Amino acid sequence: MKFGILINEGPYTHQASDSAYQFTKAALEKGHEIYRVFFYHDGVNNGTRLSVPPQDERNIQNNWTELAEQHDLDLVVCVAAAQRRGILDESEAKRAGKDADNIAPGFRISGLGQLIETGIESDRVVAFGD
Amino acid sequence: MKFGILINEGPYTHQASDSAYQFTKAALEKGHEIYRVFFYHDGVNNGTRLSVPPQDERNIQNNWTELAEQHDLDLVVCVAAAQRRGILDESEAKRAGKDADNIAPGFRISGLGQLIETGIESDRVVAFGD
Amino acid sequence: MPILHTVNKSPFEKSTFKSCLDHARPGDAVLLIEDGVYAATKGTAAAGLIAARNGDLALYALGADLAARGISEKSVIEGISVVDYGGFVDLVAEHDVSQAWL
Amino acid sequence: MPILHTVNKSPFEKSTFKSCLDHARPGDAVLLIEDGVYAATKGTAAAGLIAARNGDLALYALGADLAARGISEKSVIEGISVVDYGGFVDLVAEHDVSQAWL
Amino acid sequence: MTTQEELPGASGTKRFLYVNRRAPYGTIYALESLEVVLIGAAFDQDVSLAFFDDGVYQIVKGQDTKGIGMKNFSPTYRALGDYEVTKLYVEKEALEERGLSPDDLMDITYEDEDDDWAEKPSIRIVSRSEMTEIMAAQDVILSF
Amino acid sequence: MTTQEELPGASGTKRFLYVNRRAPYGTIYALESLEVVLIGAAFDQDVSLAFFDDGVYQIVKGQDTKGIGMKNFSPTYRALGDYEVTKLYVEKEALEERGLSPDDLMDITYEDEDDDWAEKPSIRIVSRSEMTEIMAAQDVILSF
Repeated sequence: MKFGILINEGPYTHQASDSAYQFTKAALEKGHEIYRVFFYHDGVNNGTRLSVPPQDERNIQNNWTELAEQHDLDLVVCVAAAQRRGILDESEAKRAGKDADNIAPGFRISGLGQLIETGIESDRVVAFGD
Repeated sequence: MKFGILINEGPYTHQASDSAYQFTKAALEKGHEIYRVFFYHDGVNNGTRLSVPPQDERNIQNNWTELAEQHDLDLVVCVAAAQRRGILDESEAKRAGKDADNIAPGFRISGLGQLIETGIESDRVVAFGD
Repeated sequence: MPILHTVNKSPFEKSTFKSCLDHARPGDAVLLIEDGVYAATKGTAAAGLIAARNGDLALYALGADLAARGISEKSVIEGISVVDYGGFVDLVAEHDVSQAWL
Repeated sequence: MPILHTVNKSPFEKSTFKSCLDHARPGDAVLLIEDGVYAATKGTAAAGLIAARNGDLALYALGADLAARGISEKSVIEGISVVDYGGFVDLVAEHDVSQAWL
Repeated sequence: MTTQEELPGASGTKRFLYVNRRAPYGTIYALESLEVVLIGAAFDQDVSLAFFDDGVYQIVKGQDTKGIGMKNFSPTYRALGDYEVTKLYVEKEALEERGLSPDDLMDITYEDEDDDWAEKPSIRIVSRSEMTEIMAAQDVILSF
Repeated sequence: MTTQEELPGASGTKRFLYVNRRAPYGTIYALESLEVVLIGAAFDQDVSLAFFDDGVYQIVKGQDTKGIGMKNFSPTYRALGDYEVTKLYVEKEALEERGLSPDDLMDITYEDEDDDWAEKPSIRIVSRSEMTEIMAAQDVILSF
């Protein structure tokens, strides 16, 4: 079955991203397909590569980046939500005249249409948030 | 009177930072002193300079940066909370081996002791959050 | 020492308003801000909570947050004073301690 | 079409659990995750909410979230099935639509 | 359960329900949910909006945000008809619990192309049990 | 109101109360609040912790977070005595509403230097009205 995953909160502050990660891993283990993981609202903050969590804590961004690499996942960060909150890739940074970007490997920035598409193309959409 | 301000949520997602900003402006207009504005939990996300809000919305980070400039405010971002969430200044970025930093002008990163100090040195502490 | 309590969540969404009232001492002040101002409106399922403490607590609501949410002053429960951000500052100054019910 | 409802907040903190039960149809499933699992424990002030729908709804709680919060399986209300993340995945697959009560 | 309920909407589209349960301004969920609805309108799906719990506050009349320094996005709900988003289900019980009546809500209308572009109300007041049935008839539910 | 209540704590220190009203793990507030307490302990102020509402869940026995991939930080509460944080007020009504008894809480103790380092319980079960009085006697209340 094809699952779409929606993550609405940032890392560490809410359990949402952790729960979504455990769910996604379990779905993959059961042989399901993950159509897309879409990051919205504060969820876009999962996609920063500048996070430096304590050594004895999980690294949420790395977890997603590695899972994406292993399973060829499509991790999409909503561009409008990301701009509000300061998550940029190189081309967004250039367009906005910013001197740095912070998107993590394995994540890509795209439009809200990708969320609608996830709803259309997936058999199930599962949302995690506050 | 000396006020300490504590902001526990990031920009745009919760009204906390907006309310704190309006309160701080009103306190300054009434002749009070702001001992410090301390950003904790997701509040640290107020201190990114990479935010690009829509043209017709307020720019929360700019609001704080300008208010700090006009009134010589001490805007402190908690280092531990900031590292978890990917808010870094140049020296933190270097120490962590990161290739970029994102702290906004007028904000500085420091320890939680600065919050305790705010409690000790201020006549009142006012907190804004979720 | 009287405390200034601030509540910023709708009484229909979160239990902070109820918990605040359960823990406020007679003579304390409660200021409703942000989504907390919904607790100040007449005729709601939460109005009984206010009625039970209206008199032994000093009750306030932030005018800017009422206006943003389309709540006219005539919809505000009698006994609740509407203040602006300057009034919020004064309330903090007048009370020895502020407690935010987050 | 039966819906899988997920609730992730404590019934003492937020009204999402109550609203979910108020809007769930007989035959729907409710899965408690994260802080939502506190609603699955025996002897609480919220246990009546469960009791009223235990039988016409299929009730589940995520085992990993129970364990994290120190809730032993014998503290879980009878009629609530404990599932792991794989069971969560199965529930999503078995129901046509999932609704997260955020 | 009718066959109609089991199949996707007409001509292969899906039924999308956007559930609005949170108040505006205190958090951004209402605004960013509306942004999803506007973008989603371009995809030619069968779209409905549900307002209950504190979500009914989103469409209350007379919002004026000057004092809080935030943008008043409530006029955007009135533009939904232009995007062919015409089904806004509002729960009666949610209004009542908040001391509100349908008269406290904004006039949100659309022009019905099947009825000589007559202007019709988009808001449909429904009972809680009707709301439950509406949710049960969807293919995708997005709740922010 | 006694004179003691009106003055700052002994020797010019302030009375700090950390209010814990939220459950652990679902959000980070409990953990990051504890980090403030640990740092604050170095400042030689008069420190108390209050646990009520869902905050009582923070100090429940037997937490095991392996399955959710998060760090179990509950042992840190047991170390608070080493930081001379020895007053943990827990509300009786909050426990009862959650079907909990004091036996469900971790053993959190400290060694009393004024009593030949005798090991004493840090947890003090108080009624809701006592909790209200405890809050009224503080100089700074931080609630996360």
